[in-house]
Amino acid sequence: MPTNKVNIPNYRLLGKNYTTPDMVAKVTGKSKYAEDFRAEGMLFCKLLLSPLPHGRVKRIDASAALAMPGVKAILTADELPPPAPFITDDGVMIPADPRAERGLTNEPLYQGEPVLAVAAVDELTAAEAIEKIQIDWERLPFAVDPMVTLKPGGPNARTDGNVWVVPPPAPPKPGEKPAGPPLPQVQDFKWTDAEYAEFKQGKLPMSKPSMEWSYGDIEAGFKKADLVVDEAFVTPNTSHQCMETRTAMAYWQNGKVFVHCSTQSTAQTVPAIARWLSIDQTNVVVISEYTGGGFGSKVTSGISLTIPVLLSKKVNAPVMMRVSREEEHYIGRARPGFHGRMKAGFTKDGRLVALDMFVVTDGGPYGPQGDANSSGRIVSLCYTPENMRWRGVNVITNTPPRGAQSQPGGAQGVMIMEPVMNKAANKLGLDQVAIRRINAPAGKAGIGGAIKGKRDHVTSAFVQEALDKGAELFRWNERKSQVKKSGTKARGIGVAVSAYSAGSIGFDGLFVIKPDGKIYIQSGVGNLGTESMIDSHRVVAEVLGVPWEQCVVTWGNTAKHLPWTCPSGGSQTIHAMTRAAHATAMDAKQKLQEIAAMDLGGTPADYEVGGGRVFRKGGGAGLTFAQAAQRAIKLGGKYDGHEVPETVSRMTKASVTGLAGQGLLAAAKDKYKRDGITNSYVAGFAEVEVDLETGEYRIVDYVGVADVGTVIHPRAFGGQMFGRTSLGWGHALAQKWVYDQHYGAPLAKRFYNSKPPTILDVPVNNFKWAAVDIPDPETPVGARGIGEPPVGAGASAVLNALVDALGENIFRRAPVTLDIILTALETGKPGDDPLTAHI
Amino acid sequence: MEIIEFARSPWGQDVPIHISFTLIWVCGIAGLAFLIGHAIYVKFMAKPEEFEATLPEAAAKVPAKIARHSLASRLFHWIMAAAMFALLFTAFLPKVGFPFAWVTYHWIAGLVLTASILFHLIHANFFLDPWAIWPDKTDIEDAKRRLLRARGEAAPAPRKFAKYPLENKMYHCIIVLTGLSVTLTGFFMMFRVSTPFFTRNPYLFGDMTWGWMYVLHGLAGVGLIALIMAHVYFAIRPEKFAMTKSMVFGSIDREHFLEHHDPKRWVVTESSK
Amino acid sequence: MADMKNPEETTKTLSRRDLIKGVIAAGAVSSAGYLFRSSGVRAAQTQSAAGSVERLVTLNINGQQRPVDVMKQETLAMTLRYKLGLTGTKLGCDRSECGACTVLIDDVPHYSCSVLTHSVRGKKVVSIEGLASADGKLHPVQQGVVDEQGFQCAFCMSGFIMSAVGFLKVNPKPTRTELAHGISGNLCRCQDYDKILTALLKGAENMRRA
Amino acid sequence: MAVIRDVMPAFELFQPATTDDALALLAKYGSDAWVLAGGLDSFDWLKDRIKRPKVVVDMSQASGLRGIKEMNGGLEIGAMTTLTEVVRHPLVKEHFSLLAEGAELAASPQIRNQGTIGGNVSQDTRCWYYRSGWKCYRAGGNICFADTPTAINREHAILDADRCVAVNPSDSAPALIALDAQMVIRGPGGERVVNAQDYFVGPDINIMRMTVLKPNELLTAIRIPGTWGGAKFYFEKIRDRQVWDFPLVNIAAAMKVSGGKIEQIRMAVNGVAARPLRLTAVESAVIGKPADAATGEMAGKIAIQGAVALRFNAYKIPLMRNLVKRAIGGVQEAAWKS
Repeated sequence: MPTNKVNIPNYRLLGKNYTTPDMVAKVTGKSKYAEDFRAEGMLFCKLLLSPLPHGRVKRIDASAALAMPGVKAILTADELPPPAPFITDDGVMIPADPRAERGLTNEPLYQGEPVLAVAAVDELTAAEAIEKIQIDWERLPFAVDPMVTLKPGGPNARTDGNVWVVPPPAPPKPGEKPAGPPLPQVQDFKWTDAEYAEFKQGKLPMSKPSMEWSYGDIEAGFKKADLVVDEAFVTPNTSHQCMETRTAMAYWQNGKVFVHCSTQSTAQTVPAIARWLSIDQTNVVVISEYTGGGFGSKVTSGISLTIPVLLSKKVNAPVMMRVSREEEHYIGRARPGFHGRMKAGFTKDGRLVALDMFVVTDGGPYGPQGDANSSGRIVSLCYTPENMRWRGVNVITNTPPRGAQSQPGGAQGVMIMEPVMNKAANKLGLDQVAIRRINAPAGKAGIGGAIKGKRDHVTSAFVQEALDKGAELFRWNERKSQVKKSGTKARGIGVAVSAYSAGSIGFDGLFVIKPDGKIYIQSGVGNLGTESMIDSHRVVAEVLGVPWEQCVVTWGNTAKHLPWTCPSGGSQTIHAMTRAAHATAMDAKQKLQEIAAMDLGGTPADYEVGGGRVFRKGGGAGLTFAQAAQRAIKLGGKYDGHEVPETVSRMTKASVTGLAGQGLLAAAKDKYKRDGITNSYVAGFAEVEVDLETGEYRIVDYVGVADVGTVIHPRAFGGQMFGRTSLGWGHALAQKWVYDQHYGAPLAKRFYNSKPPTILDVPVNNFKWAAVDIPDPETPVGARGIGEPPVGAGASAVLNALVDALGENIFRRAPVTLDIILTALETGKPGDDPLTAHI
Repeated sequence: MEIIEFARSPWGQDVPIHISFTLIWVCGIAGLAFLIGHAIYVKFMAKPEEFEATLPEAAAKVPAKIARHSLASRLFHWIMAAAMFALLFTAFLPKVGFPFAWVTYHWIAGLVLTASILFHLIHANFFLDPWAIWPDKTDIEDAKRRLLRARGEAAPAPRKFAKYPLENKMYHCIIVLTGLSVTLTGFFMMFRVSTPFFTRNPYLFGDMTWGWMYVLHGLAGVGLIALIMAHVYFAIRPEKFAMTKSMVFGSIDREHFLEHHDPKRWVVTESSK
Repeated sequence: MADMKNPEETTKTLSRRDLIKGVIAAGAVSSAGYLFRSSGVRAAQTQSAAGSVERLVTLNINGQQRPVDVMKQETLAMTLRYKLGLTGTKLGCDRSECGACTVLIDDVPHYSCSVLTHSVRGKKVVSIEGLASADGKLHPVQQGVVDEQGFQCAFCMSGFIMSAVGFLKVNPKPTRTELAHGISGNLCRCQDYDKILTALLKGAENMRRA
Repeated sequence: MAVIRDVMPAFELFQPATTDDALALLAKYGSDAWVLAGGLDSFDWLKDRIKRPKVVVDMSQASGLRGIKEMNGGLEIGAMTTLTEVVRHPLVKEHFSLLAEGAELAASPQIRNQGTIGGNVSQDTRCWYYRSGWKCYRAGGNICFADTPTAINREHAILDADRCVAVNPSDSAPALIALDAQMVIRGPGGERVVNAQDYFVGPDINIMRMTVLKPNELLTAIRIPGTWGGAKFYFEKIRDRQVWDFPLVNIAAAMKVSGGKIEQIRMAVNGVAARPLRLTAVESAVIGKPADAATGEMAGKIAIQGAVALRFNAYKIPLMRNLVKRAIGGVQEAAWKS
C-alpha cells in the first residue's frame, strides 16, 4: 500500500492528487475503445494467417470463398500500396524500405503473419470463407532461434540473410538538408567453426559484431582490474499483451478516411497512416479516445489497421477488424529477447574499470530493433564503466515482429549486467548496495559510445540518493544479517539499479481561453490511463494561476484540431508535454499581458496573471480570462489564431486555423534549452522467499525509489511505479515465448501459457515506492518520465534476491521458474538450458 | 470409402497419416470370401488335375521319407508365425474394440519377426538352395498349361512340381513383399515411439514420407490379415495337410512326393535333407 | 414483456416480426446483430426435440426485459456488445483468462465470453452499465475507483468492478488479501494491481457506509 | 483449405432439462453431438474450430444434476454442481475439506463459479501441441509432437506415457481418488458406477480419451463415501502462476493416523501422467509406519520409481517425490501468505 508522499514545494497543483476527467466514463463503461464503435452497414473482416514460418504464396484460389453469400471482398498483399518514401515534418526524407512490414504479405516471415483478409457481412461468414481459400505454398528455410541461424551453415530467416546491418549515415551535402537515416541492409552472418565449438560448450561466442561502439581504452581498463567476471545471460521474448488488441474500424467519407483504432499517439498516427497508404495526411482522421494498453506496441497504432482501411475503401462500407487474442500474439509486438555476455573488470574496491559487452538480439523478421544499442547505452549510464566496448549482432528470425516495450533494450541490458555486479560484489566481499553506489551515475554522467572522443551526457542523475533512500526504506543493512534459511524455505534480498531515457523535446502545445473563461486544452497524446496525457496540462493551470476545474482537456479525435504532440510512450509525455504546456502557457500569459496593456494602458510587463485574471502588478485594474478571450476574438490576428505561429509544426498549424476565432488562442513549440539527454532512474530492492522442496518462490517485499525529478501526480506515478515494476517481475517470474523449433510454431500463445502476472503473483500488500524529489535542472518544472526504468530494476532485484537466497549456480536466464530452481537444487548444476531460445 | 486418412500438418499441408481402419474389416471379409469361394470351387467345380507321369526309374530313387524342412527352417517358420500372429492381434484388436496396451508387444513381436526374417535370409541364401522358392520357366509354362486345361482347352499335361508348388512360390513372393514392407516401415516407425534402442525421433523423415510409410505399413498389415487367413486355410485343407505336417515333423513320405513332385525337378537322395 | 422461461411458449407468442418491433421499442440498437447478421452460414435446422432452443428470447439485463434474437452459438458477451449496445463489457481474450468480460449472472461473477446467451434465460444479468443508479449516481465501488484513481488504461476495469461487486455480496468486509483473491480472476496488463486493490477496497468501504 | 481460429462455428443447441432427454439426444446424434457442462474446456475447442460438432447438448438446464446431498454418511455431488458450490458447501468443508481445497485451487474465481465438478474431472489434457489442433495421437494421428528432440515438454508426463506424453490437469480428480469416490455414469443401458481411479484412462488403453466415459454416456454424479470423512488430509498444487494455472504436479492424500502410526491411507497425484495416479505402492509401504519425515522420505522414493523424464520435465520427479514426502511428513514451514 503506497503511503508515500511526495513533497514538491511551491506548487499549487503539481505533486498533488486529483481526479482525472476520464474516470467517470471509464467506471460506467461509457468510455469507447476501438471495438465499441458501430457504423451503419458495418462489415467484418477476418485474416488468413500464414501456416508457415517462412514461405511464398504461389497461388491463391479464393473462388469458393467469394462465391459465398455475404462475402463482400478479399484483400491480398498485391492490393497494398507499395512502400513509399516519406518526408517528415522536419523535412527529412525517409526512403521507401522494400523490406519493411506491411499489413499483408505474399512472403510471410513468421507463422501467423497475415496473408489476406476477407470482408463479409458477419464474422462467421468471413471465417467460413477463409476456410474455403486454397493457397499453394513454396516452403522456404526458416529459423526461430537466433543461435540456430548463426551456426555455420544455419538457415537464414530472410532469403538474403540473417542479420541487420545499418550503414553509417551519409554526410550531408553542402547546401542540402541532411539525408534521412539510411536503409538497413541484410547480411548473411555465421559463426566461425571455433565460435561454434564455443557455443556447443554452452558459451555464447563473442563473435565479430554487426555493430559496435566504445569509449576509453578497454585493454588498459582490464589491466587495471583486480577481478574479471565473465558471465552470459539470456532474457526472454515477451509479448506486450495489451488488454485491448489492435482492433480497428474504418470508413471513408468524402475522400477522408476515419480510423477508429487503439494508439499511444492520436496525433502521430495520422502521418503514419498517411505514409502506409501513400495519401495526404489531411485526409486522415484518427479517433482513439481510450487506448487499452500500449507499452510501446501501439506508438502509432499498428500497420494492421491498413487492412480494414483498404477493405472499407474497396467495398465502400465501414469495416471492423476485431483482432483476436491469438492474432494479437502474432501482430501485437514483443520485446526482443537477448543473449548477452559481459566481461567486466573491477578494482578491489568495486569500481567497474572495463566492460566488454556483447549482445545477440532476436529481432524477429522486420527492421533492426533499437533495443540492442539501447542496452549498451543504458549499461554505460547505470554502472559508469571507465572504459567500455559494446558490440552487438541484430539477428533476424522467423518469429513475430518486435517493438519497443517499456524500457526497450534498457531492461535487457540491466538484466544482463546485474548478475555481473552481483557476482563481483560477492567475490570482492562488498555490499551489494555499496558496489552500485560506487559505480552510480551522478550529475551530467556520460552515456553511450564516444564519437571523435566525445560522449553524450544526461541532464542529471541522482542515483546515489535513490540507493540511499531505498536502502533506508528497505532496511537493507538490517535485513542483510537476517537468517537466510529456515527449514525448507530460504530468503534472499537483492538490489538493482536501472535507467532509461525519460523525455523528448520539441513538441507543441495548444489551447484556447474561451469567453466562458475556461481553458480548452488540446492534446494529441494517446490516452493510456497513465494520465500523463492529462497531468502534463496541469502545468497550464499552475502557470496561469487558475483552478484546475477551469480547464477542459480535449483529446482522442484528430478532427477536433489537435496539436503535434509526443506519443504516450518512451516516458516522453510528462517531460515533453509539461515543457510544451509551459511554453504555451507562457504564450498565453504574454498575449494576456499584451491585451491588458492595450486595453488598460502601460506595458505588458506591468501585468501579472493569476486567479483567472490578468491584472496590473500590485493590484488594480485587470481583465478576467473571459473578458480577455472576447478581446482576443475582436483583436484577431495572433490573439485568436487567425495568424498562425511559424514555429509550430504542420499539424498544429492546421489545428490553430481550425480553432481560430474562438477565444484567446495559445500555441507554442517547446524550444527550451536542454543540456543533455533526459533519463530517469530507479533503485529497486526485493526480498524473495523460496520453497526449497518445490522451487516455488514469492516476492515478499519490494521497495522502488525513483529519481525522476518533480513528481506531477503522485497517485498516477505510484501506479506506474507498481505497474512497470510488475512488468519487470513478470520477466523474472514466468513470462516468455515458447517455440517448437521443428515447425517454427509458437506454443505459448495463450495467457495461461505465456503467464503474465496475476494479482496473486505480485507483492500487492508489500510494495513501497518513493522518489528522491530533486527536480531535473534542464526542464521548466523539473519533471521526467517514469514509464521505463522500474522494469529492469524490478526484474533484476528479484533475480539478485534469488541468487542471495540460493547461491550463484542456479540459473543463467530469465524467467526463473520453479523447474529451473528445483533442477539446480537437485543436481547442483544450473537448472536451465544455457542458450536455446524460446524454451 | 476412404482408403487413406489424411490430416492437416502443422504447416497446413494435407498429409496421409494412415490407412482407413475400415480396411481391417474389408480385408478380413475379403479373406473369408476367398476361402469360402475357394472351398466351394474345389468341392463343386474344379476338375481333378492331371500331371505328367513320373518315370519309374526316377521314382525308384525316391526314398521312403523325404526331408522337406530342416529343423532350422521349421523353427524359423513357427517363430515367424507366432510373431506374425502377435503382430496382427496387437495391431488390430485395439482397433476393433478390444483396447489394451499393445505398443510394446507389437514392436517386440516386430523385432522377433525381423530377426527371424534376417535369419531366414541368411539361412536360405547360404545354407539352402535360394532358388527353390522362386518360380522358374517350367512353373510358368506349366501354369499356362494348367490354366488352359482348367478352362477345358487342350494343353499338354503339366509337369509335377519341384520342391514347392507354384501357388506356394507365389504366396512366398507376396509374403516377401508385404513382410519386407511391414518390417522395414515398422523398423523406422520404432523411432516414433519410445524404445530402449535409440532416441525417440519422430522427425527422422518429413511429414509426407512418414505419412506414406504409415500407409504402406497399414496396407501391408491389413493385407496380411487376408494372406494369413488364406495360409491357414490351405494349411488345414486335407490335400495340403501333408505339407503342413512336414512343417512340424520335417519330412513328407514317398507317396505324397510321387503324387505331387517331380524327382527331376526336386532331386532327392538318401542323403538329402 | 413476456417472461420466456418456456421456450416452447415463445414460439407461439412471438413472431420474428414482433420481436424486432420489440427490440426497437426497447431502445436497442436498431440494426441489431452486426456480428451475426444475415449470412448463409447456419447450422442445419433440426426438428424440435426435448430441450430444443428457440432463437427469440427475452433477457433480463440490468433490470430491463430485453427481447433479442440470439444465435445458438452466441456468447453473452457478444449479445451484450453487438445486440444490446452494452459495450462497457470488454473482450480481452474471449477465452476466460482475462476477466474483462465479467458480468453478474444472478449476482455471481461470470466470464460472459464463455457463457452461451441461451443459458441465461430467466436469470438476472448485470453489466457495468447497470451499476450506477438511474440518476447517474455511481455505485459505491465505482465511486471508490474514481476516488482512488484506480486503474490505468481501464480496459479491464469493468470486469474488475463487476468481480468486486459480486465478491462483496458474499464477503462484504474483506481484508486486502481476501479481496485480492476475490478479484484474482481478472487480469490487468498495466499491472496497476496495487492501486486497483486500494480503489476496490475503498469501494467496499463506500458500500458499507452507503 | 486454410485454418482460422476464434470464431465459434454454428451448431444446433439443445438444453435438455433432464438426463433422460440428454441421453436421448446423444443416442440420436451420436458422434455429431458434444456435451457441454460449464463449457470452459469446450469453448476452446469450439472457438478454435478444431472440434466441429453439429449438435451441442448444453446440460446447464438439467437442474437435477446440480446440488450436493448427504448419502449414507457420505455425499452425492451432482455432476453439474459448480466448483464454487463444492468449495463453499458446509458438508464438504466439514468432512471432506480435501476436495474443497483441491477445487478451490482450480483456475480462477469466475471459472469456479461456472465450471462444474463433472467437467473438472472429465476435462481434456492441456498439452499445447494437442490444443494447437495438431493431429497427434490424441487427435487421431500417428505422432506425439511433445516428445521429439525439439519438443518443449516441461509440463508433460513422467509416468505411464505410451506414445502420448500428455497429462491430466484436473485439481479435483486426485482429491476424489484419495476420498475413494465413485463416479455415477448413465448411458443407454442404464447406470454404472466406477471407482474414481478407474474413471480415468491412460494412452496405453485409449489414446484419444481421458476417461472411460463413452460418447453416449453422461457422468451424472460423484459419490463420496463416509469412509474418509474427517481424516487427516493433505492437498498441494504446484503451479507457475497463482491464478488460471493448471498444476505442474498436485497431490491429494487422506490419512488415518492412530498413535502416531499410519493406519490407513489413500494418495493420488496428478499432472504426472495422462490420468491421475493413485499411489498404491506408497500406500501399502507406509501403513503401520509413523507419519513423519522419515516415512515421507521413503514414500517419496517409492512414488517416483519408474519415472522417466523428457527433455524439459526432469524436475517433476523430485517435485513429486517431495510432495509425497510432505503429504506424509507434513510441511515444516508455514504456507505462503499471498
